[in-house]
Amino acid sequence: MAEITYREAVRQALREEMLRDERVFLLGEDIGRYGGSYAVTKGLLEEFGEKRVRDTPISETAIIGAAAGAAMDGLRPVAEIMTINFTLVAIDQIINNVAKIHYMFGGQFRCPIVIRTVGGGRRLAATHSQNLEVLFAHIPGLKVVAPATPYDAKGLLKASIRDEDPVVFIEHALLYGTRGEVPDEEYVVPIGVSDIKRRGRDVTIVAYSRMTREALIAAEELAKQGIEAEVVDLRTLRPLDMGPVLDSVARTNRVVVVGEDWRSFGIGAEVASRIQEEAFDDLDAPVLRVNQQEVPTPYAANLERLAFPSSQQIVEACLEVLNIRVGASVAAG
Amino acid sequence: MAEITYREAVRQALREEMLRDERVFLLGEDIGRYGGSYAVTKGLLEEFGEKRVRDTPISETAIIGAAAGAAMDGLRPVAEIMTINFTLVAIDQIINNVAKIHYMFGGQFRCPIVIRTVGGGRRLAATHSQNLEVLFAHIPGLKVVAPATPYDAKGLLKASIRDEDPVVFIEHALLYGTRGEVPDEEYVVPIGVSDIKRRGRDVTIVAYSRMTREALIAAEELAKQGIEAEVVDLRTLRPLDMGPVLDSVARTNRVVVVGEDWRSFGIGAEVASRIQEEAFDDLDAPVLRVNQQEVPTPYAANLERLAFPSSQQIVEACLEVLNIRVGASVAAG
Amino acid sequence: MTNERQEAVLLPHQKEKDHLLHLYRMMLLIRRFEERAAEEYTKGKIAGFLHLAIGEEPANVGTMAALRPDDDVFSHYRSHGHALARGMDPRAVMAELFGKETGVSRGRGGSMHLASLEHHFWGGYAIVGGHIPLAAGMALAHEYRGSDRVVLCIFGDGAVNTGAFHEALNLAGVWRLPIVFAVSNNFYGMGTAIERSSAVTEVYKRAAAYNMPGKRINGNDVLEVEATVRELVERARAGEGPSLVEMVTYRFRGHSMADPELYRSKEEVEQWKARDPIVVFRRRLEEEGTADAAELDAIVQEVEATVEDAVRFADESPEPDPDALFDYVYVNP
Amino acid sequence: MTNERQEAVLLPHQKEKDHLLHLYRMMLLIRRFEERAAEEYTKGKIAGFLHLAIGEEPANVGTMAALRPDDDVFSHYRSHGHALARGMDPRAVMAELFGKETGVSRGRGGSMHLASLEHHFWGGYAIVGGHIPLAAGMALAHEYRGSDRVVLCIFGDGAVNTGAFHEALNLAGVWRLPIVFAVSNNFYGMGTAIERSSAVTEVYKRAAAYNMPGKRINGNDVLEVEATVRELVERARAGEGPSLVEMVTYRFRGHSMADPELYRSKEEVEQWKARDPIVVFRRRLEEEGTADAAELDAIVQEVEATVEDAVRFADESPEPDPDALFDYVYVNP
Ligand SMILES: Cc1ncc(C[n+]2csc(CCOP(=O)(O)OP(=O)(O)O)c2C)c(N)n1
Ligand SMILES: Cc1ncc(C[n+]2csc(CCOP(=O)(O)OP(=O)(O)O)c2C)c(N)n1
Ligand SMILES: [Mg+2]
Ligand SMILES: [Mg+2]
Repeated sequence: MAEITYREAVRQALREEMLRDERVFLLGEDIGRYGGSYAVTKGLLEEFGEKRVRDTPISETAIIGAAAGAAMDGLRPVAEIMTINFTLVAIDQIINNVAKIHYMFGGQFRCPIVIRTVGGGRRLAATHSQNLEVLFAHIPGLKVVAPATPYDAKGLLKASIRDEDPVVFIEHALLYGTRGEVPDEEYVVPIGVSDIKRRGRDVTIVAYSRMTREALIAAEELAKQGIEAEVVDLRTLRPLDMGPVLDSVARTNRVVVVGEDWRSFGIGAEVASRIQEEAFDDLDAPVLRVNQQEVPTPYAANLERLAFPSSQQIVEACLEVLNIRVGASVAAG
Repeated sequence: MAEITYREAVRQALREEMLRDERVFLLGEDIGRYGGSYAVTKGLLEEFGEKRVRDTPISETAIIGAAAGAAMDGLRPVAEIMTINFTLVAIDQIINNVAKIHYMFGGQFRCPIVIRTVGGGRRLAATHSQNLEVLFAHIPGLKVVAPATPYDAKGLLKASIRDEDPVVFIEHALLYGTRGEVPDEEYVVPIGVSDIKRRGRDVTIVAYSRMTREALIAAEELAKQGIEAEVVDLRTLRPLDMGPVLDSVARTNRVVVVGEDWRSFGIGAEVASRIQEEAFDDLDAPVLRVNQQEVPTPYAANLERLAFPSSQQIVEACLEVLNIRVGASVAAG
Repeated sequence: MTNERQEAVLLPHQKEKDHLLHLYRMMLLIRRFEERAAEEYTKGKIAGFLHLAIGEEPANVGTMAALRPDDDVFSHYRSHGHALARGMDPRAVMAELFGKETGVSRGRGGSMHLASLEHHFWGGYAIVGGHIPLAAGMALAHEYRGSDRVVLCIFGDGAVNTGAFHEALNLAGVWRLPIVFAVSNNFYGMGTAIERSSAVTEVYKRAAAYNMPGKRINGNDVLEVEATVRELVERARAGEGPSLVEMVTYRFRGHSMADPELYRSKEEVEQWKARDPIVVFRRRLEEEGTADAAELDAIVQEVEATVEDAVRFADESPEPDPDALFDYVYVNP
Repeated sequence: MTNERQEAVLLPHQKEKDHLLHLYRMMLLIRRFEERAAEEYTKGKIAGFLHLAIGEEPANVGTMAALRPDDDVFSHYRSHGHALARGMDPRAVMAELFGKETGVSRGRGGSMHLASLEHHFWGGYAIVGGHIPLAAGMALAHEYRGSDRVVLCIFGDGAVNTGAFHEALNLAGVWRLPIVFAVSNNFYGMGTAIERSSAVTEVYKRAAAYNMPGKRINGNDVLEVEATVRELVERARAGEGPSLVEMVTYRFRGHSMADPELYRSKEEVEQWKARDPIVVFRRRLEEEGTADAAELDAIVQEVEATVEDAVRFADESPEPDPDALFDYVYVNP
């Protein structure tokens, strides 16, 4: 076990898979000479050379299309789209080609690419701070992964690179510097398995990516008030593994779903809907959601703080589903 | 009152607004010489000339961007994107420019464009049959409209063209030939107001666009079994008007949400979440959803039939929320 | 870099009878196949979009004749001719149009999505320009592996105005990829004449912007097409990089079965039909004494029988198994 | 159509002292403003991305000097210089960088989103290439109204490889719109050298693909920039259509404040710094006897005071009102 950053975990996964499989190569903007805009690919050009670490023009449509075409012929491209905001100029390739190539031709071809991209961000204003994961989670044919910890990031990226289906792998700008334990030996984390990050009997908090961390912070806050929150990390958004969520709800009967995306038509909407569909009788209160306010992200520090969800808001939502007026506290039970 | 087709209703709205306001013009692929791929704009080139009915290259990004730039300077462009599938090559313009231009610059500019596009389709296979409305409904800064009847199509399009905010106006390929009453005198239908299309006391069916018609057919079916379904047509997806839905649920206590889009992370997820959040105690059963199966649309006739939602599936879902085994029937009350 | 209009010289084997008759047979097969497909469409056996290339057979056949079996083809939605000329079984191609399990894409794709792994025919694609980046990506795979396979990417004059075209050609240009871009310039994108959609109406001139040779040839002369494409393909195989060839041709039929053809005059169409490339080629074969009327008529009969057999096969073939609806969405669901 | 490298001839007013000193003052203002902004960034007063144009001041100032007040400017995220040269108040520009309500975009946009309706400065845009279609659209509005306003659209060498660039230039070319595309070619897009990203490294050559004149000029000679841009702007105003000008320049600082600059040598940077265009211009003014050292030093002092005042103003200005978080999302919520 070593404690490494989320950034390092992603780099290790890339490096190990490139060493394991000649067919794996990277392409994207400034992943080579520049060293990666978030320094994730730093050193890989030096180690693997220009053939396998390919700087591209500012042409996201060509990056995704080229990765997909190479994958159809058997390679294992890992395309980096610098931030999720820029996937929008390539989303036709992702939705109309990548997600459909296997189905549309009756299973003749495969498109096993990984699209690495980055959500979140701070003080970057409206076009550079988005969390657009739901745009991909809605699409049959895609798998969508959004890890919260270095352990999951490394294990899930290795699984994604080995997967026969296309995977949109969403990292988080504010998680790169966070640290966590990662085994020294080889491991993978399977796609499509949610994970309970904290046990608790009073309320269930469902989250993913950076919000899992906020949820854990909120849980510690609640613990001080004698409330034990269970934190379920979805890890994969498509396919969505509701099992651990439903088990948890069966025990806690109260749920808060947290996302850094906009609430309306966001990831949490599907999670909440599934819970009420599949655990209707378990619920003692409506499923509440905590999300970004529905504004294009403002640059001004004070407005941005108000726009993004906080652990405090998670705490308050938990107290609300528990019917506890903020301030008051309960003997858990 | 005259009975006209949905296609004619859209054309009338365009024509009347072009006559009313010199600043209104149309641009898009094959809307002029060709006569419109769905013949919606037929005759408008002849009446208004090439200045106001502009055929464009196959450049959706330029179409949306150009419309937005013209709108910033005070014009009222109505851009046609031939089908919603092709909005994907222009979605960066829609999400990163159109939706944010007013906010990002502190309210200095406005971007009052209407993006007319078309959902649905039959036997067109994976890339030409999509219902991608949720990709737009998720975005603050956009308004999203999806009318089901000629009356609503005309009234809402006129309101959209007059609106100071950008509107994504989603028509439906299979509705163009459908007929309905439209007043002879001038009228508009306000954006953001859901509409009860059928009264009923036993179960609420929430739908929009073509699914509203299927819901009404299902309601007639149910009536034969003594079940009175209320059909609420959302008409606008953003901003979402939950009022009529919640009122209805307060009376029926049972809801089915219908969409032609994929179920996971679709429009219905938000509607179901809002219902359980805001009418938790009114619900006697979980909110159920009826949607397209989660596959890229297959071309084969039999598979495609299985993939799309039908009035029969809506009937079954209603019986399920009413806890009625299919086949059996109830005396309503 | 040569950018002039240039006549190709006949290659030795292009003087051989067998080869010449093969080209004639293929052009006839495409013509007859599409005429019958149109009939079956009006009967309702084929649905959705059906795009005929009648009049463009020499460009279809000449391009395919220039390739090695292990070279790779990416085409657009108007690709019956490319599929047949590539050697795909007319039965399986017709069955795909019928949406049957025996179709080349198992009935999932239909007319716009013909593909065959065995023939390195990577698909018809229906998003204009969307396949061009895929083709560049496969060329990248060849360069990556040191393979001497070459990719041929086919699209129309309308596609050159898409962002995908630009990004893909720049990528091919800067990475010197082994690919030939073949444009069927039939002077219209749907109903929009090239001079109304393209700032530069001679498509080959676009090549200069990507530092690759561009050539304009008579796309209605199958021998010129074969010779020029072969020269460019072998050039790419020799490591000399990408190129673009503009094949001037004309579509006799409407854009699709739905086209009212308001945008062009009967005279214009008649003038081209008067120079029907198949008739011209047959006359040439007779005049040059390559074959006599009897031999050529025999081929006509043979083709007729082949097409009738294909229609019968398609009609009698089973639809896909309804239980297979979810097959091919994912390799590993 | 001229595509050669061509020297511009000085315009009469370019020999006048006032004008020459104005240009000097503006270049100094930009230099000093950005140096101070960098300091405030390291102090944490400015956050997110900060892109400096130090070294590129002549291109910033020359382009703006060529315009009429009612002409329109669209720029990218590296636009402090354009904003200041356009006459926007340094206080309000600095306040925007600080995220204050007194900022040009009310603190909502930050450094990447400077705008001023009054100055027809339609924004800084941060999606590379994304603003080019908007600029074409505003030019379309001018043509629509018969206005003689001209649009100037500024972007970098990296932006020419985006699909948006291609679609917008083709549209401008085919519709002969009154717009000038001005490319600041500083040889790098982030860390990617132009020869590694562009098939054609002389950007002006791309113009030929859109049937418009392309010119390459010394972007570090403010007089050459002003004269050439003015010529092209007046050409557009006279109805002679769009054009593209490539301004060769160099960025002294990193791409953004985060740039480790691994991709270029210290020597290369030093060589350019040795030819600092502001120093060169000052020497020229002195040598030609336009002004003496004392006069020029007075301008240095004046600029220094202006920038200090701007920083003080920005620092003392209030943040936006928290209650205004949702303002400007919609004109009519
Ligand atoms: C991105 C996109 N926009 C629009 C369409 C609708 N469409 C289908 S074919 C076509 C015309 C294409 O013309 P061209 O490239 O010249 O090929 P041709 O049909 O003439 O063979 C259009 C506009 C589409 N399929 N995809
Ligand atoms: C679509 C998109 N892709 C990537 C980025 C990240 N990015 C920001 S600036 C930049 C480089 C742009 O270079 P250039 O156009 O030459 O302008 P310069 O920064 O040199 O002034 C990149 C890649 C972006 N903002 N948008
Ligand atoms: Mg064409
Ligand atoms: Mg640059």
